[in-house]
Amino acid sequence: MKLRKTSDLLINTQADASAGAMPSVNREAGGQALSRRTFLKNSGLMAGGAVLATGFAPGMVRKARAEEAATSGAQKIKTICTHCSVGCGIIAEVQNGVWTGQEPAFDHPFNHGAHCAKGAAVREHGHGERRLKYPTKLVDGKWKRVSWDEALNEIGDKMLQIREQSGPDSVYWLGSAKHNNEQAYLFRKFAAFWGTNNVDHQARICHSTTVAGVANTWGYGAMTNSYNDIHNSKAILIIGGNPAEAHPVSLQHVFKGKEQNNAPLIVIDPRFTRTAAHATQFIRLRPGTDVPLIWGMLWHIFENGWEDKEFIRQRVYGMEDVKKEIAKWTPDEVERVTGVPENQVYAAAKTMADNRPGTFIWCMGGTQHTIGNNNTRAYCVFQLALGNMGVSGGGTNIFRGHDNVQGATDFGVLSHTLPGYYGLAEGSWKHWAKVWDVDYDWLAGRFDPGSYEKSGDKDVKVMNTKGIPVSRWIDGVLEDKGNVAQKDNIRAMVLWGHAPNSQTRGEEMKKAMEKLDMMVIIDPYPTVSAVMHDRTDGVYLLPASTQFETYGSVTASNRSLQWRDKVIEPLFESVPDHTIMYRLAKKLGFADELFKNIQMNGEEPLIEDITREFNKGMWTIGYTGQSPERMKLQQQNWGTFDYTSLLAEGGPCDGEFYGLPWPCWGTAELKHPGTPNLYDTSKPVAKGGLNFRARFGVEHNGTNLLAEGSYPVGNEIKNGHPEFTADLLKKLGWWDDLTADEQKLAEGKNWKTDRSGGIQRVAIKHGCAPFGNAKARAVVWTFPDPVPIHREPLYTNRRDLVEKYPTYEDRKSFYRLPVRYESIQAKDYSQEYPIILTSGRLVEYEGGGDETRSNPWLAELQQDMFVEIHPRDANDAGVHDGDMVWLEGAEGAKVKVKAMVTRRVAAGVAFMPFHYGGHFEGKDLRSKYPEGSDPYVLGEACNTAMTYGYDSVTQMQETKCSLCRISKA
Amino acid sequence: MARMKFYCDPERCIECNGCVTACKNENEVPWGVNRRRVVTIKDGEPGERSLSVACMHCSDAPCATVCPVDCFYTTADGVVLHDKDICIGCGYCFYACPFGAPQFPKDGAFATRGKMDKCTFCAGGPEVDHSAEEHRKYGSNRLAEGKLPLCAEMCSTKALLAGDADVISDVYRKRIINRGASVLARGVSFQDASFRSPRDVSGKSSAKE
Amino acid sequence: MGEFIDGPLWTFSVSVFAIGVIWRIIAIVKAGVRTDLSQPRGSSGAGALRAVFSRFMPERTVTQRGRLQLVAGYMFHLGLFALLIFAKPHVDFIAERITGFDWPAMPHWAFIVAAEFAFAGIILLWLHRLLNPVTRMLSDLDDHIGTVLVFVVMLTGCLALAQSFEPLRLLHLFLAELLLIYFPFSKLMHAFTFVLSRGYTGATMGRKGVNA
Amino acid sequence: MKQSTRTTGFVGGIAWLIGVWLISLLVSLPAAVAEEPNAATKAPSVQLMNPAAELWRDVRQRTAPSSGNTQVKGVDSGVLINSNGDRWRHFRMNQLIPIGGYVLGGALLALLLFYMIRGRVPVEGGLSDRKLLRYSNYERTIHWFIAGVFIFLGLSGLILLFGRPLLIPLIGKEAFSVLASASKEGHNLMGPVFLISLILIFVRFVRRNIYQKGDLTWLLRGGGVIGKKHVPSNFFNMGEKTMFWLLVFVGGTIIVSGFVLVSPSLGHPREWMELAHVGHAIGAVLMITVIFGHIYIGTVGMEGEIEGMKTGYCDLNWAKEHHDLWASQAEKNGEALANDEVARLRGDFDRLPRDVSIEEAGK
Repeated sequence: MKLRKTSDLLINTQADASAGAMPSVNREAGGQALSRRTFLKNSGLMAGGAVLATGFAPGMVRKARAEEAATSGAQKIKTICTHCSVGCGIIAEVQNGVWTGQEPAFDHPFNHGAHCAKGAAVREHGHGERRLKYPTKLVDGKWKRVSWDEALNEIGDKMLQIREQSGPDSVYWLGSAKHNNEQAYLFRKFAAFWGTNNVDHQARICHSTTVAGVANTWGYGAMTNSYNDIHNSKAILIIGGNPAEAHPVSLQHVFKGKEQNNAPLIVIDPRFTRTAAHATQFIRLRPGTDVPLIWGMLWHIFENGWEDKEFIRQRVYGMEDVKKEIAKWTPDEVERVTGVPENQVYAAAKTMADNRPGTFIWCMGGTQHTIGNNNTRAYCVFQLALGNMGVSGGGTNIFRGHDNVQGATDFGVLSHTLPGYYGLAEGSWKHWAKVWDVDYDWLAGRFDPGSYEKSGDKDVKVMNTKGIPVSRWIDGVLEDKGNVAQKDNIRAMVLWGHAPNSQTRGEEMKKAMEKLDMMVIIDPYPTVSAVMHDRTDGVYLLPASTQFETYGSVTASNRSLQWRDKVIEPLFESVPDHTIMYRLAKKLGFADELFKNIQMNGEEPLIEDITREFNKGMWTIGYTGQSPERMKLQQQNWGTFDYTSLLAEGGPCDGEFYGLPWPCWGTAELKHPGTPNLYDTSKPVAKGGLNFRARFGVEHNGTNLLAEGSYPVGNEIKNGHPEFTADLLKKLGWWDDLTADEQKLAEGKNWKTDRSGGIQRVAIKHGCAPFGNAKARAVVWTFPDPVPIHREPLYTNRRDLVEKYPTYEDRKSFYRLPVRYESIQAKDYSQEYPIILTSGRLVEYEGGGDETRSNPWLAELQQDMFVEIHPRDANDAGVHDGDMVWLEGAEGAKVKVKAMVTRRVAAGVAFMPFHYGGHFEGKDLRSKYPEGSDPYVLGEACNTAMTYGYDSVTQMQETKCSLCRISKA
Repeated sequence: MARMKFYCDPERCIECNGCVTACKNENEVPWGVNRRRVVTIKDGEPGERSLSVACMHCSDAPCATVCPVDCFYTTADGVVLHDKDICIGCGYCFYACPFGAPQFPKDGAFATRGKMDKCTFCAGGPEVDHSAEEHRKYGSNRLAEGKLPLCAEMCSTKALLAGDADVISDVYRKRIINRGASVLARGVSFQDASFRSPRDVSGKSSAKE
Repeated sequence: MGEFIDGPLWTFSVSVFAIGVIWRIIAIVKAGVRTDLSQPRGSSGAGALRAVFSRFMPERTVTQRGRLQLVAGYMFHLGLFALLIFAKPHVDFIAERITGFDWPAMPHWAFIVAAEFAFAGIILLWLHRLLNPVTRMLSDLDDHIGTVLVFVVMLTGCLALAQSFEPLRLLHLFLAELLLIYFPFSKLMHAFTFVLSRGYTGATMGRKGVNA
Repeated sequence: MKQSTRTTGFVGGIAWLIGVWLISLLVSLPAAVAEEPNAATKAPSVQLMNPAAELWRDVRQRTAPSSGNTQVKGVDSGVLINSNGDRWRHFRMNQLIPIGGYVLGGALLALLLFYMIRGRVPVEGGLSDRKLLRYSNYERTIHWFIAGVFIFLGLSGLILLFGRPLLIPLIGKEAFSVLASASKEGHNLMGPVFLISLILIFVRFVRRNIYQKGDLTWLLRGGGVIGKKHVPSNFFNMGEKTMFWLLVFVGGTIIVSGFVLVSPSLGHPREWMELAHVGHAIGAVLMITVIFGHIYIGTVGMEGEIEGMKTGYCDLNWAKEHHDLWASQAEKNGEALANDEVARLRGDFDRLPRDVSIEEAGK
């Protein structure tokens, strides 16, 4: 007899739930369709397996399809991973509303079905045991469930009251890189209609210095090529980045380049990262000394004349001035400052010079510094010197962080610009007022009538004044009124998808949270914002849906827009962000204006209409060609795009690049294929070619800024030219190429403001880039340091260098707030706090980690917050591997973490991951979470101990190099 | 007849643990049981390499030999499976297995060592293919759908190979040949140069190498 | 077979047990006590109560003579009741079949300890019963049947500990059911009747004002 | 008279030989594990392009468990390849099961032969009419206590060890796995009870089992095998004492190793468990063999031997033959009782004169 047993693999209810929904029936059908026997004969699959294993053959695609056909009737939904900016495709299997399976998307051009730990575990979000389940508010220290209406009413009333008393600028709108493009755009618009520029999101603290630095060097502040394009690289240099943990799937492309081109992989980092483990050369530099190291490499390059002279002549301005600076960085000085000996610097420089085109990759390690913008510009200069720009296989491949941080940045969820980097100038407001179809004066009337700053002697309108950046909101709350350049302090925070533990200065943040009148947290998870303070009321938690419970477009790091489908209906009482925006706007009384041209289904705005609306306005960076229809079509035809060039060969999307990477010029009708590699002159503009942008005028100090003899294929001007305006068209005699109605709209406008798109169309027709054709500038005369120079961090243990490389002077008011530099550097902390503290990522978690730490499959893999210490420091502190230690930051904040003694870090450096939260200075806050929504894993937030320090251009926070001391707990 | 095998390419594996969570995802493995794990050797030192390990589905499986109740069997495709209705959770397979594949969920009311659980190469168990029973006990059965184990299919860098042994070895051989070329092309790497001289980050010591 | 043991037989045995026990107790109570006409020197109720509990404490002479029985006796009884009432599977079973609510079960280690004690206890007592001439003589078939039943129930219980083999569980259940059926008609009733007997002697003593 | 002692000596001797051999096996194992240098920790000064080559050398050579770090928590989860597992498998499959089987079977066979040659050893002087009190009630209780537990553990253990080759062919996998599961659980639960019983036994009998000078000659005479001369011995003779100490020490080993095996939740490494299993198995086989001999002598092997444990009283002549130091002493003290008296004390009414009443017998 066959005995009935009760053996059971599943012991947790969550598993049971999904087991119940296991598609046994349908899979049975699949099973019959292809039994093990037939399967074994099917050598095709074997080949499939092999191809899958290699992952680099188009045959796989058909294979995968065949399999899908063979298997279950489970509904298959194509969506995009919500974790990092690689934008991996996901195929979700859904059975009567339950997310029951996840299949690899073998035909997706970015990941070929591959996933990291996070991507392979996204299905768990479809069950979300630890989600925030219903609106909750804090009533004398207890969490109380409330209805959506009650919550929104109370919140709205409070906001309006604050608006009465202190003006709109006292409510801070903190957006998110987790919103899809439509929601991000809507959020920025929302803030504008509320009447404030106090709106910002994580881009500020992740790549703002990149955007500023890079955009000011050659026009656009984004990754110039693509992950896939790394296949063509002959050399790969990664500095201040650990893609093996932060963007694991990107390593698939790096390895392809490395293996098939014998491309050397150089990793420059203070820490021997998992990426470095696979490098052919690893250079360990002292944190915060990127500029000296890059200059050191360039010193050798110029010394040996390895630079690309022709390229520099044609397309670079100001390299001479930079050379003067570089000349100061002799090998000895470089070693003195960075700690890297000459032979290593030389080897790296030679490798990059010998193997061109080489790509240059950087991440937070380069950006999150007080001189972040200097670092990023130095990187650009390096690539310019080698002529690696505008070529496939070269470029500056800046890996963004969150899945849609690129999109959110492009849509200006930032305190210093409107969507599309239009800035805050009056003209920009007028442009957008037209796009939004609202009266400019009404819009202006929404803002505080006063003025916070003067340019020259005349007052600047508030709506044209940069708002407070997210990195500084705590100061916006804590600084005394007198020092804050706005009517009143920040009194209410709306944290709409933001993890506070990703920000420095934990103790101050706690104070700030406690000083606020009201905190509104809109997120799928309670986040650390719900627990780290000791408030007893005035805190609202509103459950937002995840991106799997809504749909829309998302922009990957390589500027590709992908369409995400809705996998499941919102869980529990959660509501999609754009719906929440509508309901809140209604309460605040500007819903009609906000959604004027957007169709409403009940309370949910139609995503596609939002897309179409920004298509009408985003001319600067070419977000105008990506209509919902085009994106959806591409989503249905992932398989037709080439794995390396991203070009669709044949199929419905023939000739388009995957995701229509912006700039996708003109209107959707123009059918521009998108621009896979920026500034690539080897293609006509109409086919995705480009040149450097003429953004900084035509000449500076009498030197010509326009390109000389370099232009994209088919450019009829055959030389540099300024950006296109109506007048320029007339001068060139191309005005009549415009249609009559185009001319009506284009009159007096330029390529950025012509809502007909005519100017762009005509420019492209004549092979010209609408934004002109100029040189990149190695000298950014508008920045504090026109030529990137080294400045010691505020908290440095190299006092001997402070005098020669001092930081900036303090500033009275910058982004509405005073900023301290030298006054901090003046004091010597290095005796009390001898160890350099830096931070970074783990592969299992992401960002603040509330989502990933609530996912059991991931949480099980990283259960303790830790600090990496070099054996030498460990022994000095009498600490053994696995001990608990107190790590005290230079500003006195302490965190209690587990010690991991390893040579991964150099002696004198300690490293902590920043994903943990839920413990505060040794206190476990689990009990403070709302019932059943505490993440599986809690830990000290590394940023609690991180210190003051902000970039001189963007207010980027300094998280990569501070000081600390470590003692046994 | 095909012999299913796993192979992990240490030059590609970056310990992203994608295979681990993929397995959890596909087979609903509870907390504490890990059919697959990634082991990193020389962690944080030059030559650091990671390998993803699970049941290797040995041709002559030690677990099967030592099992006191003889609950193991090898399928036609060379996958080593076991019958949880027979297993008594004695743990002998765990002693014998070189790869530490067998796992023991804390099972039953006493949370004692329950019935053994291990990688099935996503081939389910003795029950009827795709029966709810099979899924409950052994997780999914992708092989019967003509799919390969999800861990390999989802490997972020295509380091983990799964499939017919012959095909797998071909794939890997191709890669090795290519890398051989790289070695000739480049010779020695400087990966551990930064480790060679005991220089702390103050960078004062200037030992030229 | 399994269905029968799990279903009808279970119901039957439980009812036999319940009815039997109640009937036995009623019978004893109905037998009544001889009316005592003498002048009460103390409260009989208090005496009864005192006796019921004070008798848990063994008398000195007993502690000296039968150390083995004493220790083993306590090990067995305490262990058995711990297992009966606080073993997780029992808690679940009772909650599911009878009460409908459950209560905190003891942790695994506690269960093991209890089981060890119970086993050591019952084996020692049984051997003592067999080997000691006096107890051997005093024991009748009923005693042996009772002991054996309890022992095999415990044994099969521990054999089924893996909780993954239905036949073992059924065997345990089946024997338990036999025990239940046998219970009311055997000396096992002492589990209930000790209260009455002690109460009776206690009452008479109490009435006589003897504090013992 | 000598025969008895000779048999015990004979069995004990065999047991010793096997013991020594098995124990040598046991010690060789950890040594083998210990001496290996951990190749995985050697970091080369210059990295060749394919460091994995070296990695594979580490792993393939199977010299030592090449251990690393992993995010997965669990016993030995950091160990990439555990080569001891293979060594353990070899021990269990190629040494323990076959050799163990031969040893146990052989022992039974040996006893059978011995019986056929010697037959039941009678009390030469014939049973006397007087008895000596040999074991108190308590002593007999704990003896049968440990005996019962030992037999249960032995059986369940043997089922797990030999069930696959011997029982599966007979009753099939399903049925056997039920039996095996039961054996496993029972074995685990009864183990500690064995500890209790062993302690009781030890405390009670240790004094009488301390070796004394008589024993040496007993040993030299091989328990009376050599020469016809009668070997004097006390309450316990050399053979019995040896068995006692075997029980204490080997039993102790079995208990300790058993504890390691039964508590995997404490998370000790596989090596421990493998070694523990080796010790447990060897100890068990050894002990069972010895007990075979013990049981043989007690039951069929020798007349009058079992009386002491059954009734508590042994025949005076038997005592004189086998334990005369003790017996003659006891006789001198006038502890010898008439059979009727004994019967009366034990309450065997059938062996009593009519007039003795139960009340008296109860005393």
